Parts: sequence; structure tokens; C-alpha cells
Amino acid sequence: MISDLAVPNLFVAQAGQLVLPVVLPLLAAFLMQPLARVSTALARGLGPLVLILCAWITAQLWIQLGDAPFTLAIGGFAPPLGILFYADGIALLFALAVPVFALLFWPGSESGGGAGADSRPGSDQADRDQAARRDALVLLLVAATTGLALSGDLFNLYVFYELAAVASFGLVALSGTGRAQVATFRYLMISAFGSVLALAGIAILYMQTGTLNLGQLAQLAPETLNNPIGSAAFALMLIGFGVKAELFPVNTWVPEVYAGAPARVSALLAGLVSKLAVLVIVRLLVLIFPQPEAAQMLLVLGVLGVLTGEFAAWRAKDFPRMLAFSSIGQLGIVFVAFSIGGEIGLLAGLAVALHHLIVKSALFGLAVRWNGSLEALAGAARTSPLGAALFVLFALSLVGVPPLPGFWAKLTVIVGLAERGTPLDITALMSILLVTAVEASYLFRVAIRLYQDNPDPVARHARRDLGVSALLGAVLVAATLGLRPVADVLGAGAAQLGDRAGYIETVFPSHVAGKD
Amino acid sequence: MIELILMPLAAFVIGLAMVLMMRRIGARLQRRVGPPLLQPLWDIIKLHGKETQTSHGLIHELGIVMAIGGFVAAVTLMPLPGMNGLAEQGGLIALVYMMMIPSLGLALGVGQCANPNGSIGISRALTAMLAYDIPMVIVVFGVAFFYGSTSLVQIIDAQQAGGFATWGIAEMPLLAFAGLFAMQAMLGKQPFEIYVAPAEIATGPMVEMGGKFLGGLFIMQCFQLYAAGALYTLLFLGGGENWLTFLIKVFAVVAIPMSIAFLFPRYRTEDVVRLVWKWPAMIGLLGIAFLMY
Amino acid sequence: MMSLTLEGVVLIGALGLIVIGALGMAISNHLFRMLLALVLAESGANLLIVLSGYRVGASAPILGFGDPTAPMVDPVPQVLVLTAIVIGVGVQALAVALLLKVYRVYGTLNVRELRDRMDADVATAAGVEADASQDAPAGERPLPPVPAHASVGSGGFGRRGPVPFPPQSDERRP
Amino acid sequence: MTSLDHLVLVSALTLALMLLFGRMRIAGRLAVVLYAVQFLLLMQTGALLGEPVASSLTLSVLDLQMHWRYDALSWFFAMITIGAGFFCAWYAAGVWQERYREEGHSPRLFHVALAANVLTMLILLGSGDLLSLFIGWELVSWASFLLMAVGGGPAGRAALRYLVYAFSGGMAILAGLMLIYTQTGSLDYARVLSLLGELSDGQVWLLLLLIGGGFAVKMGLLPFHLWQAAAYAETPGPGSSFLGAISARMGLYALIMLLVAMLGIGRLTAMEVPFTFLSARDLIAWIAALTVIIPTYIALQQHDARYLLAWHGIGQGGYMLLGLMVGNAVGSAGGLFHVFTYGITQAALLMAVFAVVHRTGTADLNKLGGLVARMPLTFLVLLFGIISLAGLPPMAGFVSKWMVYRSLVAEGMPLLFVAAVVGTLGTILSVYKLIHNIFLGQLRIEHEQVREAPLSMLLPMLGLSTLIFLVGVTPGPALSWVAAVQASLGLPPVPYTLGGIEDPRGGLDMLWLVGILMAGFGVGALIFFGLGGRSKRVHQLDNYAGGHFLTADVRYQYSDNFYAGLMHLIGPWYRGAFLWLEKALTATVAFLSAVMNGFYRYAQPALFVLATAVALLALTTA
Amino acid sequence: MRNLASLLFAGGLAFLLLTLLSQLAFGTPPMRVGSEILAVAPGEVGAANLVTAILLGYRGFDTLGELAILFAAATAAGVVLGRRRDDARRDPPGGEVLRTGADLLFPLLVVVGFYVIAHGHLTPGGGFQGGVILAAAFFVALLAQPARHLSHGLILWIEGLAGAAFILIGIWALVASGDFLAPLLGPGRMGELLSAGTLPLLSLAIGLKVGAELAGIMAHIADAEAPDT
Repeated sequence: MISDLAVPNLFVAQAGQLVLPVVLPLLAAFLMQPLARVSTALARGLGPLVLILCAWITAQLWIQLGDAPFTLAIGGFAPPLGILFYADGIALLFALAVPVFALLFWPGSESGGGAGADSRPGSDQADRDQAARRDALVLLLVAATTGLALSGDLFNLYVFYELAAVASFGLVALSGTGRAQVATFRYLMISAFGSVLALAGIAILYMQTGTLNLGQLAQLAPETLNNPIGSAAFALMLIGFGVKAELFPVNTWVPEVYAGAPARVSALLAGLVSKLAVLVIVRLLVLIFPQPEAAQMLLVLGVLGVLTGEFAAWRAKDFPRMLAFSSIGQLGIVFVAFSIGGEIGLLAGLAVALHHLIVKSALFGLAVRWNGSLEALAGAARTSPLGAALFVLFALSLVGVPPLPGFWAKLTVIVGLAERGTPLDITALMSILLVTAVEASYLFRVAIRLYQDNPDPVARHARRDLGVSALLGAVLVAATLGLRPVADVLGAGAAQLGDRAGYIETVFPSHVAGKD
Repeated sequence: MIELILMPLAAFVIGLAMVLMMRRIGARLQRRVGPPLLQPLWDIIKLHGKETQTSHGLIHELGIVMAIGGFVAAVTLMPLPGMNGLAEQGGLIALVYMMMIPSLGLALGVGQCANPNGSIGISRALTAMLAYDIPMVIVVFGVAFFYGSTSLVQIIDAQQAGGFATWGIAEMPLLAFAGLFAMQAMLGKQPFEIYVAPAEIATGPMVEMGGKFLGGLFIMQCFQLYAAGALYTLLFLGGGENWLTFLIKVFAVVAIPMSIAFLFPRYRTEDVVRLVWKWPAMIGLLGIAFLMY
Repeated sequence: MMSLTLEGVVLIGALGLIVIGALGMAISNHLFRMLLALVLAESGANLLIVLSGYRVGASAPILGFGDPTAPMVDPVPQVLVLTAIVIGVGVQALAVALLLKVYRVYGTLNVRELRDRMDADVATAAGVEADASQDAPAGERPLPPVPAHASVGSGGFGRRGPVPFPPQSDERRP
Repeated sequence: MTSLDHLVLVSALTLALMLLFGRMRIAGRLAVVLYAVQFLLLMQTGALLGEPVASSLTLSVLDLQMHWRYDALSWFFAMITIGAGFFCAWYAAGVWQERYREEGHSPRLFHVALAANVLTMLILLGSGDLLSLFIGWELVSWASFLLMAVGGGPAGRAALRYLVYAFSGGMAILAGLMLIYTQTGSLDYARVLSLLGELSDGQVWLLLLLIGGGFAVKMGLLPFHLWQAAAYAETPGPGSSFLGAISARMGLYALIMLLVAMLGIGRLTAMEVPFTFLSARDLIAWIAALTVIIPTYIALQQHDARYLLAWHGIGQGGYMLLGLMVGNAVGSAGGLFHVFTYGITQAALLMAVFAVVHRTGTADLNKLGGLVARMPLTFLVLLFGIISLAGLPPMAGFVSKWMVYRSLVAEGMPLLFVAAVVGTLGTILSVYKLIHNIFLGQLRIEHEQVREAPLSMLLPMLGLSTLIFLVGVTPGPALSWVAAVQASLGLPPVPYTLGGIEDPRGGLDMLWLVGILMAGFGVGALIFFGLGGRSKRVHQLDNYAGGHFLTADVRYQYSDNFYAGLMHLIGPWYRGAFLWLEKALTATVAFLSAVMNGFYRYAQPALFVLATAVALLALTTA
Repeated sequence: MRNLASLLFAGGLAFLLLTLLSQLAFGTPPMRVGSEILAVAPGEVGAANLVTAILLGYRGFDTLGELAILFAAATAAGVVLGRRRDDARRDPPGGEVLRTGADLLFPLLVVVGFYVIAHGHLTPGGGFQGGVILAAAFFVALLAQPARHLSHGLILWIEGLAGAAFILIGIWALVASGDFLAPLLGPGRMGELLSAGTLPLLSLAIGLKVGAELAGIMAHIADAEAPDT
């Protein structure tokens, strides 16, 4: 797929440009702070501009090359040697979603640029610096998550994962309160501990196979990794990559971080970053660890996540924390779905994940102003009727009310579980159904509260947050109306995602027997 | 069609005689002479002829109309010797519910009187109805189930087919006993006369009833006595083979509660409920159990 | 079980570092000690990576540096470990920065004291008593009792025990 | 486009128009017209007598086909639904709507909620397979939630309680459907039906528990009845009527699909309850009977007219299921017919009560009285309604209840019969309390100036009352629908005549009965008005008060704790066993929630990571 | 209790990992990728130090990510520690010996740093190592004289431009040969300073960036206000 043109035209889509959505944000991030010293306006406009450019490039690539999966060997080094980007439908979808969502939830001045709790009237220069740092961190996060979507190299995935982690630490700490810092530290410790385990897992994997390329690993997996060593490596990497994916029990950071971080950052973390981490885990599961033990681990941890998250959310005292717990539960369902395996499992997982991406991001968008305790939300519908209506819409979809997409996603999971029908699956099914009732209870407790009479309701939403949420709500409604095409696209994506042989074939097109 | 006119008429006449009999029995037991033959009729006429007739509103009046009309309709559902009336069109269950309409009418009428004492009386009366209707429906069910029909005509035919041996009382003695018990309460006779409370009229349903209102209730009482006696006769004593046996049976049936009534003091409402739910209901269920197994 | 060679000892050492680090993270009550334990664990993991490329009797992967005929060790893990070390350094530096800030805000790095101060902080932010805020559910419970004014018994068999008799009604009394 | 598509489209159009124009004054009348159009379209489908009418819309999700069709059962329920919508919209269209607006509520929201209810119910009733049944079910649940919650305040809390019940029920249904799916590999009625016979008794029990339980929630069957009264009672007037008339019956519809159409009475009778001599049918019948008794006697305790009627609604649902579980021609017809008779009865009753609320501002039975002089037509509506509700001749309710009793007698079920009668007696007691405390007794001083309900509200009430009476007199036409429904369900159709039921072992002819009753009343009136002297109308205070003289500013009304004597006796039985159950469940959830919260709050993260690593590694090496 | 549980779990982890690793072929790695790289790298990249060849060539993208992580950490530290306070209380300068030593060491360290950077493709070392030495030079100066602070602006420019340079070299390759970070300028003669194509340039960019990054973090921490307690 690599172009042979000596001077390739950057305006014609070709595989080599796949690297740009990762590199350009990095470039912008590196230059952000110096530029801010030169021109504030330039620095302010740079980030969104780059994101639009990234989205445009990805879209072009998808439109022109996205019919079949394609790869990009970075540096032109043949696949198992160098680092490889692998772009199938799902990877491109997420690579496109990343800049789009980052643009939608681009943190503005409200997200805190100052030192928060101890902020004193600082100089303008310091404020500008802080804003530039914030923008740089978001761009780094974008680069990292795009890389997570595209990379086909295990260690490269780890690097991008760490980049996403470090960038998100900085973003979470942005609000500047002591609580946020402690939450960030806690998050950092869990994340770093998980990374240690993941590194150990990678080391074990490398000792066993001597390669880091996912395609080659997939090739070798049946003979070298279908044993306790392989499962152990998966377990270690699962814990490591599970931190960002809010996998139980390495998700204890979630509620504090989402409650403490600026709401838009929470939206990005809960919506986007967690999904990319999930995608990494799914790639590992599908390509390298098809053994049932691996899926079983995911299933058990997923169920525990569902139960703990949703039950904990029932008692949550403030809005972001409730969303955080709910997010844990939803991701638990995602894990359960992916553990089913097969096309239906992947379809279910993708559906739930994408649904959660849209809904939870939008809800966190609402949390920009509704960031306080739930008690304080009484009567918020009066000041923000559209916001309240959107909350109800998202809550309905989240608990799975037909005909909204959330219902079909959940139904797919449930049907998948029922079709496999082992006792563990049935337990998972019952757990999901049980907590869905709990979920409905706490979400609609809030909904009723929003519509209560209250002479002193909370502030209205900023137009931008409301617009973003409304946009995502419109997407949700559109998906409801166009259920069939959406399902077809997802089904095709799931088929590609689950096509292990196809992956190997794409990475090593000339591959004959594949035994070295 | 002529039956439908004759049946209420006969019921009224028999009812009048029953009232007379009741008062005579009472007098005998209390060593008095008792009223003359036409005294009940004269009472009714006298009450209607009173000069002061105070009405508390239309419902007050319609209540009395409903009380009389309900019984007039109900008695046409009870076959007499040679007259089936509407017994084919509405069976036993319809009859039982038809006989609740007068209670409802009375209750509405009393309620309209705007007298709290009257309302208290209705509260008592309805509670008592709740009490005695339960053994009564047990009995009704038992009979209908035993004869496999809710049509009184068929029940009577089945009873008369084999003489006394096929009478309800012979086939179902326990139910017959329970039915007697329930009838006592239904007629509001001692010891179950708390809700009518004739001795303390000021705290009963009748408190605002005077003149033709009371006269109407008198008429209702005639029908009520007749209906109770006739129903019991139809269910357990084989109905009337001919007028003579029918009259004998009906009067005998009514005489029993009368006689018992004068021997007993009075129960409180709750005690009525408790007693009636406990004994006749239990006996009735036992009777059904015997029937079914 | 492998025989206990020098390499084996190093391998066990790597494992030991990871385990000791994990243990230290689990039992420390002081955030900085936790961080130090993390550093230990990371070192262990790095060591493990380097060892994954170890080849008995091979030389460093630099051309023209030693015996050109001798086999070389796998260079890839060395690259990986370089990357991993730098990542670790970055994370640790950030962690130290965070700890500095936390210490500046709360004046302690002891986990328990910190939690108490944070609880007080949360409670103040929510405007509730510190003790009350912890376990009280947010808002009302999801199965609210039926409003009292609707009916005494409307919530099901709402009344317990016998109904007072005579009825106690304070209305409509002159 | 089939006739069913037209119907659903017009219903959706109604919803859309209400969304657009609900704010306008004309909206109410527009809704009435649209409901009438829907009614006509429903009549046109001819689903009652002919073949089932299919919708041209089909959907396929995950290889599961979904389609919609109307058969006689759907038609019957849809007819009641649209009828209820029509009358309730009529009631709301005029003065009520203006008042509602003045009180600061949104008539648009109300109209939308009502239209959404009708639409979703029509969709549910058309479900042609289990998946579309579930989807319809969820839609109906949420539409009801909307209608319940629009009231705000206590209505919101009640709606939330409903939601928790209904949604838990929905999830149980989904679990049951998945059970079916795992066993049969399909959710299509026909296919499931053919494979259902192969299920073991244990599986069928599980199915009954999950799906039946879920459906029972909506119907308010014991022990899932706690939510219903408050939720229905707190809904704004016409909405309350609508919900009371038909909403809970959707649960019955689904139960009929499950118990009668799919499992079949025969299967239920064959299934023994372990360790007892009861069959599954007996068990369900007993649940139904207890649902008749317990809520009815709770209703007796209420002193809010709306709650009283709402509690009765739960109890009346029990009769319907009881009749169906008896399963013979008359019984199942009685159960089905009761859906219709009770629907019109409850709608009329609640409308009358809300008319009183409209004029007096309260539904508290202890704060009303004597209104018959001020609102005689409303009184008449309520009177017709309570006679029908109590199941006394000559109203519609009598016929359906008679059929249930008759079937119980025929099948020899004494205890159930007694239970049914006990329920009826309780109903009589409590409806008398209702009419007495509102309309009879002494008029309160503050209600001296009350006027009759406005015409816009009175007309639908009177219309319904007429219907109650007419159906009581000539149940034949309505019974013909029921017979068609029975035929479509595979039950023996009831032998009906114009006036009632034909049965050699004791039938019913309401024409004669009503005739003689009217004649009796005529005789009574003749005697009363003809014989005596003219009566003199006196003031309500001019009565015997035990030697006292009543003054105009002191009113005596015996209303609070109306059945004090009875309560003294049965009061101890009113123990909140079910409330305790609910509280225990809530407490369990709260406890679990606290535990999970504690995990996220206090967990030493590193320790948990460590523990998980060990656990997972142990799993892999084991 | 918690300590006991931790101990038990740690013991369990040790045991399990040991069991696991004992099953691995330790000392005889499969080297699927490794041996292939050993075979082709000299020709493709031209760096004598094969580790650097991989670091900047085959896995150059990882290195970019790594740079980004370091940059993210520095930026995040900046976010956390917030504004610099010019009036912050500062430790007094060190003693005469320390200051003189630091002044002497500073140029030495800078030179060594650049040497290590420049010879990264030939001998052990490279951008990261050299960058750290460069940063250390500034650390020493800062430790000796805390009052003297680094110019944040300068650090920002250096790290920004160095990072941008790395990426721009990559994009140059993309434009020139269609592949991001593909080796350019030919491998040259093995073992010479100016060999291995763009590798030394990348190395230089990395060295400057790492040095600036670490110096920046250090400056932030040094500027952080001491708590009042």
C-alpha cells in the first residue's frame, strides 16, 4: 500500500498520511507554549485548527482507502521489524471520533486554567501559560488516543497508552483543587502500578514469542500463547490496560477523578479515552488471546464492574460522581459484551461502547454547570429546559428504553449472553438486568428532581455545552431513526474487528506458511 | 305477565301475615295478647296518611322507592307454586344481588337525611351485611353446586323429584343450618338487631324516617320477611309443591328466627361479624367440603 | 525449576523488585513512600524487559565494539527498556510535582490524615456536616413513601396495630 | 399500507399534532376528533371478526423478526384504549384544560402524554412476536410514567416508585424472554408456541415467575400492587381516568398472551405446585383472588376519593384474571368483559371525583359532604358508577361479575367464590363510603356556593354513565366482541344473547331483570308518591340531633373512619407485610450500594490491584 | 490486617510469577524480530549502535511517543505547580566550594552531554542519555545557587523547537519518501560521526528536548512555593 511516488502529494489521500493525525497534534502541542508567548490568538486557534485538519485527513483516508483494512509501516520498515499502523473500519472510526470529540469538548476557560484553590490574582502571562499547557495536553491526549486506535504494535500501544495517561493526569489536575490533586495522584499510582504489570506482561510475551507486532503475535498465538504463560501475560496486560478502561478493580480512581476534574475533561476521559483502552484490550483478546480463559477473566471482571458501579451510583451524592459510577457500570457491560466473542459479541461490545461514548460524553457536557450535589439540581429544568430534556433522553437511552439505540445495544449483549448460555453467562445476564433496574431508579430520581419546583434553581447551561449535548442527542435520535444502516456499519466493523486471519493477511500480504 | 303482578302481591300479603305472626309470637312469649289481624296493614296506611311528612331531599325519597322496588323485583325471581316469574331469566346469583339493592337504596336515603346518627346506623348495617352475606353466599354456592345449576326452577325440580329425601335440608343439613343462622342475621333479628336498633331509633338508620317514609320501610319489611322465608324454602325445603305446603314451609321458616329472636340479647356489631364469620361460615364451608369430597 | 545461575538470580531479583514494590505500595501509609515503592516496582519491570532479550554468552549489539563473530543479544528489549525508563521518569517527576502540591494544600502526605482533611473539604464544599455527608444517600430514596396527606393507609397496609377506637378525629369539633 | 398502518399513523399523528399545537386552546378538541378518527379506523380494520390484520411494517434485529398485527384480542383492548382516550380527551378539552393551565401546568405536556399512551398501547397490542411485545411493553411503561409524572410533586414520587417497579418487571420479562430464546432459539409466537410444550415444568415455572411476574407488576397483582394506587391517583384528572380505565389492563393483555394464548390453561392445570395439592392455575387464581380482597379492603381505609378508587382498580383487576383462570366459556368471557365494563365504570367514577375536585378543590373524603344538592348530575354519574363497580344490577359491572361468579359455581370453586364475594362486599362498603362522604350527609359551609360541574366535563361523564347503563341492560353487543376474542384465543365462546347469557343450568337475561327492576321502582314510586300525603322539604339541619339543636355554622358529618366498628375488628389484619417486603428490598439495595461505595472510597488501590493480579494469575496457572 | 493481606498477596504474586517465569526459555530468547534486525539494520540504517538504530529507526515512532510523554509530564507538572511566584522564599545560595565546583562542572557537563548525544549512533549513549547530562548541568547550577532561576521562556522555546524538529524531520521523510521517519540521507559509512542519515539530527533534537524537559521540571519544582507549615 505504500506509495512509490518520489514526491507524494499531501492532498491526495494515501496510507502514509495515516500518521499525520497522530503527529500533527504532537507538533502543535510541542509548539503551543512558545507560540503562546508570541501570539495568544494564534495559540488559541491552533488546537482546534489542527483537530479539524486531523479529522479531515482521517475522513479522507476512510473515504478513499477504507473499503478494506490497510496498514502503514512507519519508516518504511517491513512489518515485523518496524512499527505498524493498522487501519480497519473500527480503527478509523475511532481515529475520526477522537478529534471530533476533542473538538466538541475542547476545554475552554471555564475548565480551569488557574491554580484553583490557591489561585491568587496571577499575571496574565501565567494565565496564558496555563491555557497553553492545557491546550497542549489536550492535543497530546488526542495524539495518544488516535495512536491507540491505529497502532498495530504492542509496545507502541503501551507508549501511546502511557502518553494518554500522563496527558490525562495533567488535565485532571487542571481544576487545581486539592481534591483533584489527590485524586490525580491516586489515579497516577494505580495507573503506574498497572503499567508495571503490563510491562511485565509485555516482557513475558516477548520472552515467549520474540516479537511485538500484533499480526505476527496473532500468527504465533495458537502455538506459543495458548497456554498458562499466554493467559498470564494477558492477565497482566488486562490489569495494565484496564486502568484507563475502568476495569474492575483497577477503577477505584474513577469517581474521584471524574468528580474532581473539569467536566469536559471528564467527558473526554469517560467517553473517549476509556473506549480506546477498551479497543486495545479487545484487539489483544481477539488477535492474541483467543483462549476461553482470557474471555472468562474479562467476563468476570466486567460483571463485577457492572455490579459495583451501578450499585455505587445509587448512592452517589453529586452529579459527576453519579455519572462516573454509571460509567464504570456501562464499561462493565462493554467488557461483558466483548467477552462473548464472535461477531455478535463484538457487535454488542461496539454498540454499547459507541453508545456510551456519545451518551456519557454528552452527560458530562451537561455536568459542566450541573457539577454540584444532586440536591442542588432541583428545578434545573426551569432554567435549562433543553438541558433537562436532553438528560431525560440520555437517561432513557442509557437504561435501554426502546426504540433508542441504548436498548438495541443492551439487547444485543443480552441475546449474545443468552445464546452462549453457560451458567456464568446467565449470571452476567441477570446481573445486567438487575442493575439496569437500579440504574433506572437513580437516573430517574434525578430526572424527577430536575422537574421539581424550586424557586432557586442552578445556573443555566452555557450555550456551547448545551449545543454539544444537543448535537450528540441529535446523533442519538438519528441513530434511532437510521437503526438499520448504523447496525449494518457496526456489523461490518465487528466482522473486520474479529477477523483474525484477515488481520494477519493484511499485515503480511505475501505470507505463505508463516512459520519461521 | 300476570305472574309478575301476582307474585309481588302475594309476597306482600304473605309478608303482612308474617309481620302479624312475628308480633303475635312476640306477644305470646311476653304473655300479651298481640295485635289484631289487620294491624300491620293499618299501620302502613296510617303512616302514609300522616300529615307531617318531612323530606330531606329527593334521594331521601328515592331511597325508599329503591328499597320497595328492589324487593318487588326480587320476589319475581323466586318461583312460587305454578308461577316461575322471572326465575328463568335470572338465577340464584342475580337474586342475591337483587336483594342488595334495597339495602343500597335505604343507605342512600338515610345518607341524604344529613343526620350523623343515621349515617352511623348505615355504617353498622353495611358492616352487618358484610357479615351475614358471607355465610349466605357459602350456602348459595353449596346449593347451586350441589344441584349443578343456578336456576331456582331447576333446583326446586331437583328437590321435588324424590320427596323429602332429596330436599336440600336432607341432602345438606350443615348448609341448611348455616343458612338458618345467616337468615337470622339477614332479617336483623335478635341477637343481630344492632344495626336496625329498633329500641334506640334515634341512633339508628331510621332516625329521620317518619310518616310514609317509615310506612315504606314497613312495606319493605313485609317483603323482606317473605323473601327470606321463601328463599330458604326454595333452597332447602323443596319449594312449594302447591300453595298449601309452600305457605306452611314459609311460615315455619320465618317462625324459627322469630322465636329465637325473643330469647336473646343483642350483640355488638363487631361481635356479630366475628360470630357470623366464625360459625355459620365455618359450618357452611364444612358442608361444601362434604358435598365436594 | 531452573538451576540457580547468576542469570537466574537476576531474574529472581527482577521479580523481587516488582513484588517488593507492589507490597510497598499496598502497605504504605505515606504517599511519598508509595511513590518510592512504585519506583522499585518499575525498576523490576524494566529489569525484566532487559532480561527478556538476554542471550547466554552474547555481546552488546554494537557493531565494531567487540568480537564481530560473537552473537549479539536481542537489541529490541534494550530499546524498549530505554523507552520504559524515560516514561517512568516522566511519571515519577509528575508524581513528585503532585505530591508537592498536595502537601502545600493539605499539609500532610499521610493517607489517613489526608482522607480526613479531604472529607472535611468535600463536606464544606457540599455545605453539610462532615459526619452527616458520608453515608447519607444523595437526595431521596428511590422508593419514596406515599405522601402523608394522601391517606393513612395508602402506602399499603400502612397502619400498624389496631385502629384506635373510638376514632380520633380532631376535625369538625366545635 | 394496511388498515392497521392507518390506525397507528393517525395515532402517531395525534401525538405529533399535540406536540406541535398542544399549547393552543383548540388542542383538546382536536385531540377528541383525532381519537374519534382512530376509533373509526379501528372499526374499519375488521380485526375482530375477520382474519388478523397485519401491519406492513416489519423489522429485523439480530435475525429476530418483528412484526405487528391485530387480532380480535388486540382489537378489543384497542377499542377500550381509544375509547378511554376519547372520553378522557373530551373531559380535558374544555374548562378542565384552562384550569390546568391556570394552575401553572402545561396542557401540551398532558395532551402529549395522553396521546403517547394511546399510541404506545396500540403498538403493544399489535405485537406479533415476543420481542415486539417487549418493546411495546417498555414503551407503554414509559408513556405511563410520563403521564404520571406530569403532575409534579407527589405525583413525581409516585411515578418514580412506579418506574422502579415497572422497570424491574420489564427486566424480569427480558430475562424470561431470553430464557425462551435459549430454549427455542426464537421469539416468534408460532415457533415458540410449537416448542413451548417441550419445556420442563421447572422451566415453565421460571417463565411464569419472570415473565408473568413482570406483567403482573403492571397489573398490580399481589405482591406488586403497592405502586399503583398513588401513581394513578396523583395523575391529573383525565389522565387518572385514562390510566384507571385501561393502563393496568395492558398487564392483563400480556398475561393473557402468556397464560392463555401461549401456555394455555390446560398446561397450567397440569402443573402441580410442589408439596401442595394446588395446580399452577389454582395458584394464579388464588393470587387473583387475594388481589381482589386485599386492595379492596385497603381501599376501604382510604379517605382520599382518588386513592380509594385507585385501590379498587387493583382489586377489580383480580376479578379479570380470576375469570380467565377459571377458563370455561362464561368465566373467561366474564374476565374479558370485566375489562370493558370496569374500564367505562372507572373512567366515569374518576371523572366524577375529579369534577368534584374541580369545584371544591379537594378529594379528601373527610372534607366533603352533602354535594348532591349542588352537583346532582355528578352525583348521578357517581351513583351509576358505584353500582356498576360494586357489581349490582342493573349496571354493566353486574353482568361481568355475574359471569365470573357463575363460572366459579359451575367449576365448583367454593373458596374462590367466597373470596370473590368478599371482595364485592368490601367494594359495596367502600363505594357507599365514597358516595356518602362526598354527596350525602351535610353540606359543608364552604361548599354552599359550589355549582354543578361544567358542561364540558359533564358531557363525557354522562356519556359514560349512559354507556354503563346501556351495557348493563343489553350486554349482548359487547358480549359478541368478547365471544370473538374467545374464539381467537381458542377458548370456548360464550353463548350470549342480547340480554345476557344463555345457559340451561341458569342463565341471565338483563332485559327482563332491568325491566322488572324498573317496574319495581315504579311500583315503589306509585306507593310512595301516590299513597301518602305530600312531603315537606326541610333544611338539612332540621333533623334529630339527640336533643341538641344544630346551628348553621356547625355541621355534623359522620365521615372520618366511617366503618369504625369493622376497622376495630379487622384493623389488626392491616399489617404492612408487602410494605415491609418493599422496604427490605430497598434496604438491601441501599446496603449493597453502601458497600460498593465503600469499596470505591476506602479501597487501598494497590492492594486491590495486587489481589486481582494474584487472582487472575492463579486462575491461569490453575 | 491490611498489611497481612498485602503480605500474603505479595507472596502469592511472587510465587505465581516465579512459577510462570520458570516455564519460559530464559537465556535463549526466540529473537524473531531481533535477529532479523541485527541482520538488516547495518545496511538499512547505518548506525553502529544497533540499539540507537532501533530506537531512532525501526522504533522511532516509540521514541516520538516517549518524547511526548516526557513533554506531557513536564507540561502537567507545570499545570500542577501552576504559576511561578517571583517573590517565593528561596533557599540561600550554597557555600563557596559548592558554587565554584558547580561553575567548573557546568561547561564540562554540557560538553559531555553534547558528546554523548552526537555519538549516540556509534557508541552507547544517545539523545536521552546526553539530554539527561545536559539537564544535570543545569541542576548543578540550580542547586548551588537557588536564587538564580532558569529562563522559562528559553526552556519553552528549546523544548518546543527541538520536538518540532524531530517531527519535521519525520514529515520531511514523509514528503520525500512517503514514509514518516523513514531514514534519509543514506546510511553513510559505518562508524563515522556523520553517518546513519538523519539519526544524529534526531538524536540532537531528542537530547535538547530531554534536557530542556528535565530542566523545566526541575525549575518548576524549584520554584514551587514551600508550604507554610
